[in-house]
Amino acid sequence: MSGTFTKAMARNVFYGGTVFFFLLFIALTFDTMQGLPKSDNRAAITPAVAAGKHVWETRNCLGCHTLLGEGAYYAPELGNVYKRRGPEFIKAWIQSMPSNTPGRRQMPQFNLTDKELDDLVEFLKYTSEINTQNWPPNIEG
Amino acid sequence: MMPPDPRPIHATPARALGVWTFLIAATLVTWLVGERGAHGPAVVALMFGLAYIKGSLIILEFMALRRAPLMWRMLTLGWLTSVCAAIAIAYWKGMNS
Amino acid sequence: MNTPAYTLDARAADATAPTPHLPGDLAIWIFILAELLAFGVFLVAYAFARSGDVAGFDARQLGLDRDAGAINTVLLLTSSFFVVRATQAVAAGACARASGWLVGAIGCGLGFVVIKVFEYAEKFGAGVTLSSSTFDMFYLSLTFFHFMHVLLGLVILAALWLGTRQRRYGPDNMNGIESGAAYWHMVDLVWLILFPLVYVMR
Amino acid sequence: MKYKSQAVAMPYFIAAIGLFVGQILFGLVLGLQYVVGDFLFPSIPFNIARMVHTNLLIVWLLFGFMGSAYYLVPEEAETELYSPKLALGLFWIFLAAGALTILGYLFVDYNTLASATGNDILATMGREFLEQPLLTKIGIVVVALAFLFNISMTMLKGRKTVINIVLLLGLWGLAVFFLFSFYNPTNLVMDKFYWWWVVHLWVEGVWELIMAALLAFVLIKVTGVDREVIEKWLYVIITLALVTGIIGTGHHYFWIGTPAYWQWWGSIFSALEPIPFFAMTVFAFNMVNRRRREHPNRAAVLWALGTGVMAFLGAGVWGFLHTLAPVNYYTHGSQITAAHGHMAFYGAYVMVVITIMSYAMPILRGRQANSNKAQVIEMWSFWIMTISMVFITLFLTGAGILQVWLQRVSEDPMPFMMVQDQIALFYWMRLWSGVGFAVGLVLYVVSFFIKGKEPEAVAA
Repeated sequence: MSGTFTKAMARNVFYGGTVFFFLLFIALTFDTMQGLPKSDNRAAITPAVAAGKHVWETRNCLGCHTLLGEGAYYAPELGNVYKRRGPEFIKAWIQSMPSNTPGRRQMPQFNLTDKELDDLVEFLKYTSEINTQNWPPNIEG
Repeated sequence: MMPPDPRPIHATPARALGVWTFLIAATLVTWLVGERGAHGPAVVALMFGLAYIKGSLIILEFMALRRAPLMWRMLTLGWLTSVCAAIAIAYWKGMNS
Repeated sequence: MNTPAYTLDARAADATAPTPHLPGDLAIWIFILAELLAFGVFLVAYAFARSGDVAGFDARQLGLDRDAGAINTVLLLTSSFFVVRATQAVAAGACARASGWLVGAIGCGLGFVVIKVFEYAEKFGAGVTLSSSTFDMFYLSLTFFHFMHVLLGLVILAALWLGTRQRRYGPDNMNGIESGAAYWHMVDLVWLILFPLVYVMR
Repeated sequence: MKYKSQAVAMPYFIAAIGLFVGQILFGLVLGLQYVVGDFLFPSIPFNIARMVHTNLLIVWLLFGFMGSAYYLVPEEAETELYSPKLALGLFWIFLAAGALTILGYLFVDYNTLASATGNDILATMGREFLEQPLLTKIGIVVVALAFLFNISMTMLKGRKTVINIVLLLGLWGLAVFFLFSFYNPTNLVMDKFYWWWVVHLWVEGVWELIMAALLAFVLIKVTGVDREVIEKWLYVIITLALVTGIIGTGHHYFWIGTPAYWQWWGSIFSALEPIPFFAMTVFAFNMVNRRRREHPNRAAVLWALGTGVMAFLGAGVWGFLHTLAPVNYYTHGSQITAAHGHMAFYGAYVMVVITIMSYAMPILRGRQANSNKAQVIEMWSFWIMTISMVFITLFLTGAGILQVWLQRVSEDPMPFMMVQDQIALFYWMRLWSGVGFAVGLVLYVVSFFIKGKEPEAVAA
């Protein structure tokens, strides 16, 4: 091919292009941070929600479930479980685990206290009210 | 004898000036369309016809791809053609819905 | 034979039939193609999003300032023209003249930036954001993405200007200025589609 | 081996392969748990096994990257490693930390592990791929910084080739973006938003720099093509990767509480993400076709070409499959994601690390290439692992399509677990493909123990 192709230009384009698109990404991030209060349901964050998130994390729930579609795909989506099942069902479910049905997928017994259960439910309630652009498509998650 | 000059030929100053004059005139037409709030398929066809010609001039004359290998003219003019065509299809779709 | 190293006469060049040659560096051209592709997809996405809500888009479009848009088109075209003249000057071995043309080009580019900043200030004041409507999302995204390219283009033009001041380019060293010029023309090319599409088409 | 200190790469490679074997074992456990739900319960519940599976992957790839850097940077810089002792010390620290972490996962209740390791002071655990205890995370940062210091000093005192610069940029980026793993706000949306700054900007950002640099290095070595040519294309490819990949992060911001415009930005830019992978494939084949010599290590060439193809398929094609927002609306968080994740990680990162190990290990063991017999075994392992991975991906894709259909698209959506029963057949086939992969991996390990005469180099 007739034409010029220099390493110096390729390098300049790499650095220029990378810095350019990273700055663009920062700009979009900045806008997102400005807009988040409208969609992320932060008004609903209470100490109980914070404690609930801690329970969620320290039991590694994401190792089986998805939350807003992220996590493992072994067990149901929980971002909308509050709306699907309601608080009492969730607590009863967690307490009754494992089912010990032979051959079925098993959820461990985490021995959560009543307060921990309440906090976790509060966290799931807060999560279910985040504006996720109508995801998931239906209540089954 | 010297080998033929491998460099592309940028348009002459006079030619570049001619191209610029046309580009500005075409822009004024587009602006007038907007000013009068003109709309409809004929107006849009005229406007994008002009945009297509303007784009081609930028590519061939200003970017000086007139004498570049065919592949590069195909890539750039192909881009212009597909974008304008897609816009036309979308406009047509919008009219019929 | 006493042919000048670099001729500006198209007909003379036809006679000697120069080998086809891509002006500028392959690296910048690949980058330009990638940018054109991204813009192309974005512009077409706008067109099809509009076709789903013509009335909504047309209503929001009325709020745009077409005069400023047209002036900006003229500024970019003129700036591109100046860059062509600068390239020609370098090809003729006149670096000093080239830097003059580049100052003009940068001036026009800065004019674009100033007008755009006023336009944005007005829009932000009116509550236009990326989330206020689909049209606003596209209007801001497309023009801001383009705006950032103008800024990058200006940085490149400034580097070219510095290069001409230092007489780094010449008839035998066109790669830098041709590459930078091609990038600036790309910014112009995109605007030529963006302006009628977003500001005028209804 | 041109420089004595390159030898420090060897333990890193051995550890990487060992952990790789562990990763696949746990993969098999997981695959079985998908169909025999109570397998190993309650001693190793699914979430623990998965954590071990993914964390082992990350750790062994990091071992692979570090080993590659210790091998490659001195040779490129044409100087001995700044401090081989530091490199060896870090190896044992990292191995011990990694092993302790994995053992902690397996033998200590996760909640107990969390409170014992300072998670109550700074909560960072319990997030996908970032499950490591705080102490481990700090350890990773310390090891990474000391490692970066070591190789940066090596490069600074020697030749600064493009490959070295790009590799170091990638490795520094890896360390810098890992710092976001310490940021875990209660606000779930912010948590997820910056979580992707680690995960996405790693695998679709800075890791691509590492991958491209490693591939370019091996291509220079095995093809004899002019360094100048390869380095120019290296720049072009990583430019394309970052131009598309950085804004491409947006394809994770569709449904997690972020503004709607990400659906457009994310779709448009990530739709272009296959381009750099395609360019990399074309590049690899082009360079091998233009080779100026026949390198006796044919297995390494095979792995290099395979990396190009499989990265394009896994990251490029399977990524594109579900990256557009209207499609992702239905596929998000389904087995489609799992299909893409498996092939992309294998094709891009597993294979590039094996490529460089395949090239460097014989040299570290004092020969240009392994015996013909060993290479044939290694190439068999290439085909078995790669084809198995293709099948794993296809079966997961099948499972995903059915899952999406029954659970999300259908007029009368079925509950999650009921759908899982419906697609069990696909999980069984995925499990058998996984067994195939494990066989390939065993062959790969075996190939290291096959003796024989070193093949002669042939001029092309």
